[in-house]
Amino acid sequence: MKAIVYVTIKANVLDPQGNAVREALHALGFGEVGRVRIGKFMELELNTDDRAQAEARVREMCEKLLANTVIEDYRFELEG
Amino acid sequence: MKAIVYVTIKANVLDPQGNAVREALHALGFGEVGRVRIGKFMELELNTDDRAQAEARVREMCEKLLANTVIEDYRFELEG
Amino acid sequence: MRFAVIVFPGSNGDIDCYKAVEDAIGQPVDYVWHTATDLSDYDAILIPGGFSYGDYLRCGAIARFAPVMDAVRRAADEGKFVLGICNGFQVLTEARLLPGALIRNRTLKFICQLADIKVENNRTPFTLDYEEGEILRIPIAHGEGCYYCDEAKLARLKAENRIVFRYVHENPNGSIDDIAGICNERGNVLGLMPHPERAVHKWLGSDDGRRMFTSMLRAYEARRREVTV
Amino acid sequence: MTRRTAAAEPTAEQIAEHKIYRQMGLSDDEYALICRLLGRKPNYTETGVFSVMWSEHCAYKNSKPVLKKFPVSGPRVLVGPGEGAGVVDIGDGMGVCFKIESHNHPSAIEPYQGAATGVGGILRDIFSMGARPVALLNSLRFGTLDSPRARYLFENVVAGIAGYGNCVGIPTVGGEIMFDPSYEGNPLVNVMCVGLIDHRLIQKGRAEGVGNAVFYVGPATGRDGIHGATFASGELTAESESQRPAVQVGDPFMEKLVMEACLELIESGIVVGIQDMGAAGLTCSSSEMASKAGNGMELNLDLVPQREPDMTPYEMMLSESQERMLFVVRPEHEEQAKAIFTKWGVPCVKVGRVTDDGRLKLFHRGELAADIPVAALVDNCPVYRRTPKVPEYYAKNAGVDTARYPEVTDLAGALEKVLASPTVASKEWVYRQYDHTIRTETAVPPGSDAAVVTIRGTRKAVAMTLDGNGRYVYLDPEIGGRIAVAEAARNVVCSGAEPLAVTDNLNFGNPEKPEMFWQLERAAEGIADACRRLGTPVIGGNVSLYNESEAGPIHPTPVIGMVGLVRDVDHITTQPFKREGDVVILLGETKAELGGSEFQFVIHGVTEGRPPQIDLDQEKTLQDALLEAIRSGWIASAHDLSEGGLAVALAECCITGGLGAEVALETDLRPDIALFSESQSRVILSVRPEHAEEVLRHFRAKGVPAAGIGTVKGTNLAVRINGNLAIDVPVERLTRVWKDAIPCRMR
Ligand SMILES: Nc1ncnc2c1ncn2[C@@H]1O[C@H](COP(=O)(O)OP(=O)(O)O)[C@@H](O)[C@H]1O
Ligand SMILES: [Mg+2]
Repeated sequence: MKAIVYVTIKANVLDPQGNAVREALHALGFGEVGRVRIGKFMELELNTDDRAQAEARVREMCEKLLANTVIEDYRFELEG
Repeated sequence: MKAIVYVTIKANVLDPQGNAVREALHALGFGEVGRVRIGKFMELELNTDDRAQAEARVREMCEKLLANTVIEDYRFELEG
Repeated sequence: MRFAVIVFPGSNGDIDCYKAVEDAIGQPVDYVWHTATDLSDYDAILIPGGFSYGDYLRCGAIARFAPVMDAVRRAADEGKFVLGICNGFQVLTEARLLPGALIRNRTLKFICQLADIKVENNRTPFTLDYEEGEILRIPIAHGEGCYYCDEAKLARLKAENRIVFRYVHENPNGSIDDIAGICNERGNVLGLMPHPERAVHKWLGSDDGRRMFTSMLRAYEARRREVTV
Repeated sequence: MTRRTAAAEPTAEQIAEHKIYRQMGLSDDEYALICRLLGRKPNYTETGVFSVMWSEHCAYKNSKPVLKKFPVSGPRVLVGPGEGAGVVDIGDGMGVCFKIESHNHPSAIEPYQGAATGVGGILRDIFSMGARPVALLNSLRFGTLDSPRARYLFENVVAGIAGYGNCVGIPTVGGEIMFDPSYEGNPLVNVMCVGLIDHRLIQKGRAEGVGNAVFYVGPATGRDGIHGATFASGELTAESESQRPAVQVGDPFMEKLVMEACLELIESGIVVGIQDMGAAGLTCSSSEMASKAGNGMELNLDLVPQREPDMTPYEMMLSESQERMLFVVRPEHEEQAKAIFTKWGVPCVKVGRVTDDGRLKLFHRGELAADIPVAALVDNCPVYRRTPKVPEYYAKNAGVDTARYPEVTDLAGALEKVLASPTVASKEWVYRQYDHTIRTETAVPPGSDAAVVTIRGTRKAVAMTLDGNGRYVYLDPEIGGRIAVAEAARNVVCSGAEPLAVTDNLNFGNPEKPEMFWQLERAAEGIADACRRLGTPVIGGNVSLYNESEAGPIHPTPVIGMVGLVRDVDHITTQPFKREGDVVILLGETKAELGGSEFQFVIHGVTEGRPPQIDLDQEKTLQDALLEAIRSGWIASAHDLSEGGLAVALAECCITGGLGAEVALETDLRPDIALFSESQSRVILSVRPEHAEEVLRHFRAKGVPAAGIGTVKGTNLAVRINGNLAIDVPVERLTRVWKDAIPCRMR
């Protein structure tokens, strides 16, 4: 099975990267670009077939390591 | 409209970050985790309704700035 | 010989480059703002270290589009000396003035230390005053200095003797083939991760970087002699 | 929308009735006093503004009486406590400006950003004075590295400091780290910045000149860290986890631009007053600037750049968004000021003006959102004189005789154990992540006693260090306080500099508990004594109280930042042994003092007894004599003795010099005590053999105990005690033990 975890900075937290990219896109003439938010995604291969269990385990991984819930939100999908 | 751009490091380029995350997950007892790949994703708000045009523009943004095709692959989705 | 030190928002090695030109060879040097469009007054362009535009997204990715970069490209085409150090090297690869890319150090950590590097090619304008095979101690200070290029490019770099510096004793960042610095085909554009401008006095831990500046001056003077003869 | 958010706020009556002010950290008495000062009940915004201005962090309401003890003046002091940072004169119209700041609580919750924004904050303190930052240092405390939580905090705090400082381009040249279980639940992250300043450019954060324009500089204000100041003034509990948004994200790139633009503005000579927005953001900067000038200020909050829609006055005034500044210029200079910020791409907006009514008035969407006398905010916060009580543990420790521990006979083994203790082990794993070579002025990088940064165009240099051993302070706060200052000064002298002045960070527990207050008061007494005796006034500092977690309080940890002046770069001295054949000299006297030592902690697993004694007169004599010897050019290397005592100091001189030594000691002490005692006022020197007699004579003539104890020689560290070989280990082996200790634990 595969888990895809998306981690984004919380909506009300400053995202300096996103701001820098927006500015750069504007400077390059892509004026149509509004807000830009930058996040990470992680593809994890999992040696398990138990979907429910995988779900619980991945949630735990996110809480413990993959996201810092102080400033980040996460969501994930399971595939296969 | 919203564009979501996914940028991943090419398969043949060393990805130490993915390995580090796998090791850390193993150390925390998540032994079921196999390979880990890490990428970036970017959500761009676009002031446009023209899907075809947006598609072309986002491709151009990716080629020019958002991805470095020497080391990265990208793909994107349009929403809304 | 006139030097330009390019200043992007977020450059921070600019002052060190400026001081190194003064201290090592006493030649005139100016800071040139990223919005400048004309570098015709200058014989050598230094692209300093730092975190241009915060290095957000990728190192050097945003700086490569600064207005001054067109002028840098022209200078390179005209055969002027272009030296990119650390972030400057990253900018040059993003701008495709040099091949390959610089990615995160294998250790995923920023590394600041003296590195031993070997002079692989002493026939560039930047390395004339070094011996071939000589080992230099030059500081490194980077988080994303792992050089990468594909097999074909690497083969070409080797065949054309364009790997100018290699790490020896220890490869600090995981660079492919221990690469610390490379040049373009003509040899007038050099990019390297180590900081020669931070190694210009013994009391700084090493003065091995001085000769990069004396080399440039000597190459420039030799070239001028050729022109006038 | 406005109506909705405003309506969601409790009314003045509701605040009083439901005692909502308590949630903001105000006591009933304080609230009553506010009502009296205003002549009415404060509305929600006003209550918030008072709560942050009257927090410990901003008002020092518990620590003011204690801080009064410090000597703050001296012939070199140009700016003392009270401004963003202090400044001391170093001659030729130049000054050195420095300050320390803590970010303990944010770092406990989000270590990377907590530490990073700590660096950002202290940089702004320095450049808002008009000084160019030239160096950063940090002092860190964590639980022991066996704890995964401590490792996580350590890893990310270091990364955060590196991430921010490296990007701004200011070298991180030194610091100190200790690991002790008392910090497990509450790590300490203190950062210090040192800047150089032209006397003529020294800024005072004053809103002078009625009618002058008030400008806001930097990125837009978001809902970051609201109540950060009160948060930093409360104990860490499980509940603080739910206050999570109290942590801000830093943008070092923006900081670099703000710094360059502000320095350019200051150099242009048009600034009337400038101050950073640190704790309590816009509230603190506006009211302090107005108060210092005896003026008032009016702000139009609609003009404040906002990152999110519908921010309320309360949120804007309390936000701790980073990288922001406030400055005042005369109307005729507004355009010139704006142009400078435009050039650097930094937002800069006029948001208000200086008034003559002594009130802080905030306008929002056509309404007066707050109207408070500035003096009430800045001067009228009650000051508490807490009652001290001697803790029980203190009396109990008097009875502990540390000389009666079972004797350790495997001395080489003990040395290796102490060298491998993360507190003593090489910190290269840490400082390798810090850019310490940027700016090309770092003459002595991390790894010696004090760091030294040169001043271009002169023969001068500035030495700097951070020191503070919480174990000593825990065992005896007064002595521990003295030692912290004495050790810092000794480190500075060992590098060839004359100590100039001090900045201090008082990291303590909850002062409302009498035992904690006793620690604070006694330690301050000790610091004050030592500063007076060593001639190093306190020119600024910071207080961080309530450093407690569910596991209890931290060891009381005052951290002393000391800056010294190297008169001539030729005097710069470092710790490594330099050449074979040099004579090794030990200055000072070794007594049986294991209380609070690293040996006691590592080998016996306890921290008990009394800390080493210190005689400040003797210390001063030693430092003066040593500086004189260094300036005479006799000294090849100098290293002060601290954690791990003589054995560790010798090992460090060998390891960093890549040379061995043969040492012979004559002593009445038990060998393990002689080697690992942490007696104060001791230094190891190495000198050329032809200078040895002269050097010994010099010190003895000054009354400093001095003994030739050996020679730099070979590849082993070999120590004989009273003729018996006690230690004989290859330096290479010691090097490995010392260097690998932290990386191995962090793998
Ligand atoms: N957090 C840190 N950041 C940078 N350098 C550090 C840090 N901790 C320790 N160092 C450096 O390691 C060296 C040894 O530190 P320490 O053992 O505390 O020295 P001392 O006992 O002489 O004060 C010093 O040069 C110090 O600056
Ligand atoms: Mg020391």
